[in-house]
Amino acid sequence: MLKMQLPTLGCYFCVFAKLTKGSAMCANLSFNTRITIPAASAAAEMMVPLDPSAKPTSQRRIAEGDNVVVYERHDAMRAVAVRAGGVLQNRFGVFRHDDWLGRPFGCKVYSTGGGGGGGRGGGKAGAGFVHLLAPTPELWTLVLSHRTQILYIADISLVVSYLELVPGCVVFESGTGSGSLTTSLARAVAPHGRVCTFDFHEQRATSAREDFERNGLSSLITVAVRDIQSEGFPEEQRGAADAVFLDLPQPWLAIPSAGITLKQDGVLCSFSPCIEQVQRACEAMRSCFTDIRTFEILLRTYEVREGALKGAADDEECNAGPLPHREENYCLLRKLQMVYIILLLSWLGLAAPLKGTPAT
Amino acid sequence: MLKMQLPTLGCYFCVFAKLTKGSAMCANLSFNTRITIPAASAAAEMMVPLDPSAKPTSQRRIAEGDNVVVYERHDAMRAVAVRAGGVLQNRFGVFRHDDWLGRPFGCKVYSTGGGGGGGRGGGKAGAGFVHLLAPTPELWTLVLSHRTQILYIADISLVVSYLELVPGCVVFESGTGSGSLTTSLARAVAPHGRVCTFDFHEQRATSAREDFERNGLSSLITVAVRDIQSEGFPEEQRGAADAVFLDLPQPWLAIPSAGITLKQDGVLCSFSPCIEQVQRACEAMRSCFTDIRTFEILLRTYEVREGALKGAADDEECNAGPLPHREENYCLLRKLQMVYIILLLSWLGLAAPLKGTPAT
Amino acid sequence: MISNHYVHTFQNRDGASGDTIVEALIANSSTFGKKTVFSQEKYKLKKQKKYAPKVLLRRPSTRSICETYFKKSPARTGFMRVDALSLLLSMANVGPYSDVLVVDMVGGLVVGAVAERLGGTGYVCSTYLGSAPSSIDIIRMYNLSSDMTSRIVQAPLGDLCSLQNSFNASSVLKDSIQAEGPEPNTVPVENTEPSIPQPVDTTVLDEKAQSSEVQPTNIDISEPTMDEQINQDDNSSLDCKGNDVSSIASKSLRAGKAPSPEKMKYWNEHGFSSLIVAAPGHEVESFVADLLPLLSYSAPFAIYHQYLQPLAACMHSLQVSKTAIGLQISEPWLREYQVLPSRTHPHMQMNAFGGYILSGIRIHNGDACNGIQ
Amino acid sequence: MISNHYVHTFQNRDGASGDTIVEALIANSSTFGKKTVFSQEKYKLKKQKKYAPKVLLRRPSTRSICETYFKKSPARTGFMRVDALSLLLSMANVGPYSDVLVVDMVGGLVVGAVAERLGGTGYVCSTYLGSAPSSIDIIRMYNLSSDMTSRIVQAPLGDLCSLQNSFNASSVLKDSIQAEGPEPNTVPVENTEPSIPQPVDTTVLDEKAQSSEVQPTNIDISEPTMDEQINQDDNSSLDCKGNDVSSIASKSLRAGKAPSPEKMKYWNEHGFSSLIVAAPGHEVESFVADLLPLLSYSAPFAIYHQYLQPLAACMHSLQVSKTAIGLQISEPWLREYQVLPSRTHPHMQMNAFGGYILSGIRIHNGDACNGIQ
Repeated sequence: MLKMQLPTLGCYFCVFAKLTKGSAMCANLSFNTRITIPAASAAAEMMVPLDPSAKPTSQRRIAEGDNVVVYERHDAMRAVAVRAGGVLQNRFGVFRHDDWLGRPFGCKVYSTGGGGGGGRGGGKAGAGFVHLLAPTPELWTLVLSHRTQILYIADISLVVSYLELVPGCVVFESGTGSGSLTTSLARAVAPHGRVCTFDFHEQRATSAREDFERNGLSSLITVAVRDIQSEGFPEEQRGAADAVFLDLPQPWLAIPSAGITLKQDGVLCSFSPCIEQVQRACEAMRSCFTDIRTFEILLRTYEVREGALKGAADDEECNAGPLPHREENYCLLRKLQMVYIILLLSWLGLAAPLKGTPAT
Repeated sequence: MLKMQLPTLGCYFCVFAKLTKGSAMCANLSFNTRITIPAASAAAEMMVPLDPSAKPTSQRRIAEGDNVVVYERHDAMRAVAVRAGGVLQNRFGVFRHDDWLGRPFGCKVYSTGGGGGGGRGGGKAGAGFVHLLAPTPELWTLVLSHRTQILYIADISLVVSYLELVPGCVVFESGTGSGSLTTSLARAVAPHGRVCTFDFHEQRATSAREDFERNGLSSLITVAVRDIQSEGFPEEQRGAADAVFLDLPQPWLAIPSAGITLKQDGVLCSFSPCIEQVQRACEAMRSCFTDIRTFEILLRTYEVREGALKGAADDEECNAGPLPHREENYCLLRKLQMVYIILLLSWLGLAAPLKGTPAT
Repeated sequence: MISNHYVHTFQNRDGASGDTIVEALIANSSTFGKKTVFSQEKYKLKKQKKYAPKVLLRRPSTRSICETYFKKSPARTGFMRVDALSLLLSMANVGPYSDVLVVDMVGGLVVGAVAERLGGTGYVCSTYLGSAPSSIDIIRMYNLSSDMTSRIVQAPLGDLCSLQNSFNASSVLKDSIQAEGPEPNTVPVENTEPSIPQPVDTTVLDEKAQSSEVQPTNIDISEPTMDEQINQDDNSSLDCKGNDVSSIASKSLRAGKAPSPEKMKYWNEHGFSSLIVAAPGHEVESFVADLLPLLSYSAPFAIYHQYLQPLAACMHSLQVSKTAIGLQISEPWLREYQVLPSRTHPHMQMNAFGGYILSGIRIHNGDACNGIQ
Repeated sequence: MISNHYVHTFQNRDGASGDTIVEALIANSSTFGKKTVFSQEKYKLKKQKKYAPKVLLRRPSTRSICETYFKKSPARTGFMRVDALSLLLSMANVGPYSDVLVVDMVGGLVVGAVAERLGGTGYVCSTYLGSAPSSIDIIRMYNLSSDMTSRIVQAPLGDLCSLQNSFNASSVLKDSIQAEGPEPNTVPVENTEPSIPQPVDTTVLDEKAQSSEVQPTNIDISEPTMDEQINQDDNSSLDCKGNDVSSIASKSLRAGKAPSPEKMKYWNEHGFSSLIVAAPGHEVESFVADLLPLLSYSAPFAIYHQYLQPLAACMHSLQVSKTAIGLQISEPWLREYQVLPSRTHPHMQMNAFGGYILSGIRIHNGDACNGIQ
C-alpha cells in the first residue's frame, strides 16, 4: 500500500574496482557456493522466478496471496497483496480483490463505485480503473517503502553490469537500506546464486527481510544485522564473494574487509553522493585493487505529447495571400503541428508528476 | 591564418562569489574609472565597435587592413588580414584578397583556380568558394592561436553573466592565456570600460597584446606581465575592479589580492578543471566573500540531417496487402522519412568534424 | 506606506542591507508602537525573515532576474535558464552600438538583458506579429537608466518588412499588415495588468524557497501588494539615491516607443546587427524566414526554443535555402555544486528544462556578391 | 601458430596474466632464438606492450564487450553504450527462466548479454524480418557455455506472428511471410564473414588507444590475423582450462537454431516474458506494433534507438493504441571521472552518443478482462 516518493538527492558516484591480491587461500570457494533453496510458498507470486512455472505469462492468473502492482498512472503505483475479501480504496473508487482473482496480470479492473473521497481529480462512481501488473524489481523500486535514500534504475542497472553479476554469483551488500538494489542483485544471481546483505540498523534489516519474504526472494537473500564499517564482513566468508557493493558513509573503513571477502578477480563497488567519499574510497582501494573507475550516471526522461505550436501567422487577423513562399511555410507548419512535442521531463525519471488524471 | 583546434579537456568548474568586506576606503573608485580612449586606427576592422560607424552593416564593405574570418565550413575557419596583393590558399584553391575588396561581409567568394593540392576532398579549379565573415568574439574563439587551453562559448557566456558585466565596468583577469575570454570581456564592458589582464608568461602576454591590437581592442584591454599567484594584483588598483576572473592553477593564492582589488559588491570568478582546486578556492573565499556558488556548464550540440530510416518492411520482398493497420504504419513511416534526423554531435560543440565537403 | 514596490527601489542601490530596510519598515509602521513587546519582536522577526538576512538585496542584473524567474515562475519566461540567456547574448554578439532585432515572447526578459548589455548605446528593436506587442514588462525589474530604456523600441514585423525595398520579395507580411496603423502604442509598462498567466502561485513558491534555505539572491517578483501593518505613505526616512521612483516611472514612458522613421530607414538600408528570437510555444521556421532578410550580411542570430523539434525544422529550412552558415543547435547544461568540507556534491535541481538554441550567421546567398543594393 | 584467436581463449579463464602469454609466445616463436639480444628484447617489449601489462586479460563480460565495441567500432553496435545496454536488460526484467524476445541489429551484442543473464535457463529468441537473420556473431565474444548458447534461438518474425492465433488480427506478416521456409538455417557463427561494415579502422584505433593510455580492459575485437613472427601451430604449452577451443566451436553449432515447435506453441499460448529491440537506423513503430502482441500481458519491453524521434513516434502510437502503459523515453548519461590526488575531474569523452530507450509494459487493452483466450 505504498506510494512512490520523490528522491531528494539525485547524483551519486559509483567507484568500481577489481581485486588483484585477494585471499589466495580461498580462491576456490567459487561459483558453486550454493545454499539449499527452500521451496517457495506456493501461493505467493515470486518476483524472480526460481523455476519456469513461477514466471508470469498470459495464462497465469492472479491468485490469492499474489503480490500485484496496482498502476494508477506513471507516478502513482502501489504494491498490494491479494486476499479474499480484500479491498483497495483510492481516489478512483473502491476495488474488491475478489474481482481480480482469475484475471491475467496486465488487466484493467474497474472500481465498484463509491469514490475515493479525498482525490479531487478522481472519478466518483464505478468508472475508475487501474491496471494490475506483475511485480518486477523495476516496479518494486517505484513502490517500496523508503526507509533510506534508495538507488534508482539507472544506478542499479549500471552497478549490476559493472559488478559482472551472472546467475550463480555470490554478492555481498552493505547497507541493505530499503532493499531497492538488493532485489535487482537477487534477480541477477538467481536461481542458484546468493545475496548476503548487511545493515547495522536492526529494524531496517527486519523490514527488508519482510519485504524479501513477501516477494518470494527469501531463498536468494540473507539479511544480517552487522555494522560493516566497524566490524567488517564476517571472517568465515573470506573469499566467498564474486562481488561486493558498499553504500556506506565511510566506505574506506570497509574496503579492506571487502578485499578479504572477495574472490580473486572479484569486483567491488562503492556508491557515494559526495566527492570526498569517492576520493577517500579510491585512495583506500589503491593498495589491493586495480581497474579503479569512477562513474556518474544520470537518466534524462522525455514525455511525448501531441501538441500544436502556435504558428507565426496565428496572431494575425487576416489571412495572407497565397504567395509561394508563405504557402510552403503554412504547409510545413501544418506538418509540424501534427508531429509530437518531445518534452524533457526530468533528469531523474521520477520527478515532475504529470498533469491531469487518466481515469474517469 | 589559424585553424581551429579541438579541446583536450572539456569540463571546468566556475566558482563565483561576491565581495562582502571589501576595501572600504576605495569603494568610491567606481564605475567611472575610464581611461582615455586612443582613436582606433581607421583602416582596421574593429571586433568591438567603439563608435556607431565601426559596426559592420550590409553597406560596410571589406577594405584593406580589415580582419575577416574565412569560413570554409563549420569546423574550418581562419582569420585573415586583408591586404592588397594578398593571397589565401587552401584546399579549395587560391583566393586573391583583391577580389574581396569592396564586397560586403557575409559574401561568398570564389577561388581563382589552382587547387589547394593537399586536401583530398577539395575542388581543383575555380569552383571552390569560401565565405568572408566579420569577426566577432565568438568566431575569434574558434580561430585564435591556442597558446593555452582556452575557454569556449558556454563558459565565456556564463562567466560574463555571473560577473554581471555591463558597459563601463572594470574587470581584472589572470591569466591572459590565449585571450579567448579577454575578447568577450572587452565587448561586455565597451565602449567605456576596461579589461586589465595579467599573465606571468612574457611571450604569451606579447602575443595576446598583438592579437588585441589586430582586432582593434587595444583601447579596451591592458595586458601586463605579472605573476598574480605570487605577487597579487597591483596595490595601486585597490578597489578598482567591478569583477575579477582567475584562471590559475592555485587560485587560492590570488584570492586575498582579488578581494582587495574588488569594489564592494564586486564579483569574483575562479575557473578550474579539478575539484580539489574548487574546494581550496571555496575555502579561501569563505573569509571575505559571500554567495559562493559553483557551476559546471556543458554544451551539447545537435546536427540536423535529412535522412530516411529503414522501414521494418523494407527488408521484405513482397508488399503486404493493404490492411488498415499496416496502411497506417506505412503512412506514418513515410512521414517519418521526410522528417529530419536530429543527430547528437557532441558535448562540446567543437569535436566531431562533419563528413563531406561543402564546396566544389 | 512602504509597499513592496518601494522596497524594490532599494535594489537599484548597491548593497542596501536587509537590516536597514527592516528598520525603515519599523520606523514607518503606524502600529508598531502600539504592539506588545512580544508582538513587536514577532513583527520584527517576520519582517526580518522577509527582508533580512535571507533576502540580501542587490543591484538587479540579468543574471539575478533570470534566475529568479526560472525559480519562481519559469513558464512565464519560457523556461529560459540563465545559461541559455547568456548564450543568446553571446551568440548574437550583443555589444555596444549593436542594433539588435528581438522577438521576445518571454515577458521582456530578453529585451531587458539586451538593453543592459547595450548600456545606452545602439538599439534593441522588439518586433512582433499582429497588432498588439507581447508584454515586455519584466524590463522594469532591470536596473535600466532612462538613457538605457530609451534604447528599447517596438515595431510590428509588418512595418519592418514593408519598408524593406529589398530583392527578397518573399514576405507576405507586406500585404497583410501594412494596412494597420504604423505607429504602435507605447507600452504603458507600469500600468499593465499583472500578467503571470500560468497557475504557479508565486507567493507560495516564494515562501517555500525562503523557508527551505537561504536564498540571498531572491528578488520578489510578485506584484505590489498592500501591507496591512504598514499604512504610512512616507518614505522620507529612506535615502533613495541612484535610480529613484521617478526614474522607474520614466521607464514606462520611454520603453517601447516606435522607432523614428530615420532609424527605420537606416535599418532598412544597413540591416540589424543581430537577431534573437525567444518565442517558446511558437513555430519559428516561418518567423525566421521573415526576420532573416532584415539582418545585415554576416550578422549572427540565435533562436531559443523550449523544444528541439521546431529548431530542427528551422535549421533544415535554412540549410536548404542557403541563407545562413555556421548552423548549430546547442543545448546548454548547467549544474550547480555544493562545495563544503567533506560534503561536495552536484545538485540536480536546475537541469530539467534548459531549452535549445539554434545559432548561425546570415550570409549573402546570391553569387553576384558585388552588385547588391 | 598462436594466433590472436587462441589468445582470445585465454579470456575465458579468470586472470590469465599477460606475462604468461608473452612467455608462451616467446616459447612458440620459431624466430625468437635466432634474434640478437637487442632484437629479442625488442620483440619481447613489443609483445609485452600487446599482451602485458597494458592488456590485462579478463573473463569477458557484457560490460567489457560492450565497452570495447563502443570504443573501437561503435557504429557496429549502434553506438550502444554500456549504460544503455544495462538499462535495456533491467527494463526488460531479464532474469532466470525468462523467455526474452529480441530484435538484435547490433551484431549480437544484446543477444549475448541476455544469454549471459539467463545463465542457461529460459530462452532468448532472436527474431528478424525477411528471409535472412541479422548477424549475431558478437555472441562468440561472450563467455557462454554450450548450455547457455543452446538457449539462443532464431525465428523469423513471420513465423512467430503466423502461429499466433490471437484476437489481434492486425499483422500483415501472416499474409506476406508465411510462404517462406519456416526453418531458418543455424547461423554458422564461426564461419561468418567478418562484418564490420563501417569505415572505422579498428586496428588503427586499437593502437592509438594503447599508445595514449593504459587500457586494461581492452579486448581485441579484430578478426584473427596472421602474426608474421609466430609460425608454430602449437599451443600445447598453454594450459587451456575452462572454456577451450572446442567449446567455442560448439557455440557456432548450437547458437541460433530454430526453436522447437513445442516452444513455438508455448510462446504462442503464454507469450514472451519481455521484449528488447535494438534496431538503430530502422523505423521501429511498425516493428513494435507487430512484436507487442507476442508478449504476455504485464510483460515489460525496452526499445533502443540512436535517435529520439523514431522512439517518440513509437511512443505516441502506443499511447493512442492503449496497448501499453508506463511509457517513458529515457536517455542515459554516463560520465567517468579521473580520481587522483589533487587532480580529480570529470572526463567528457564517452558522452556524445548514448542513445535513447523507450520502455513500457504491455497491457490487455480490452475491457473484457475475464474472457480472453
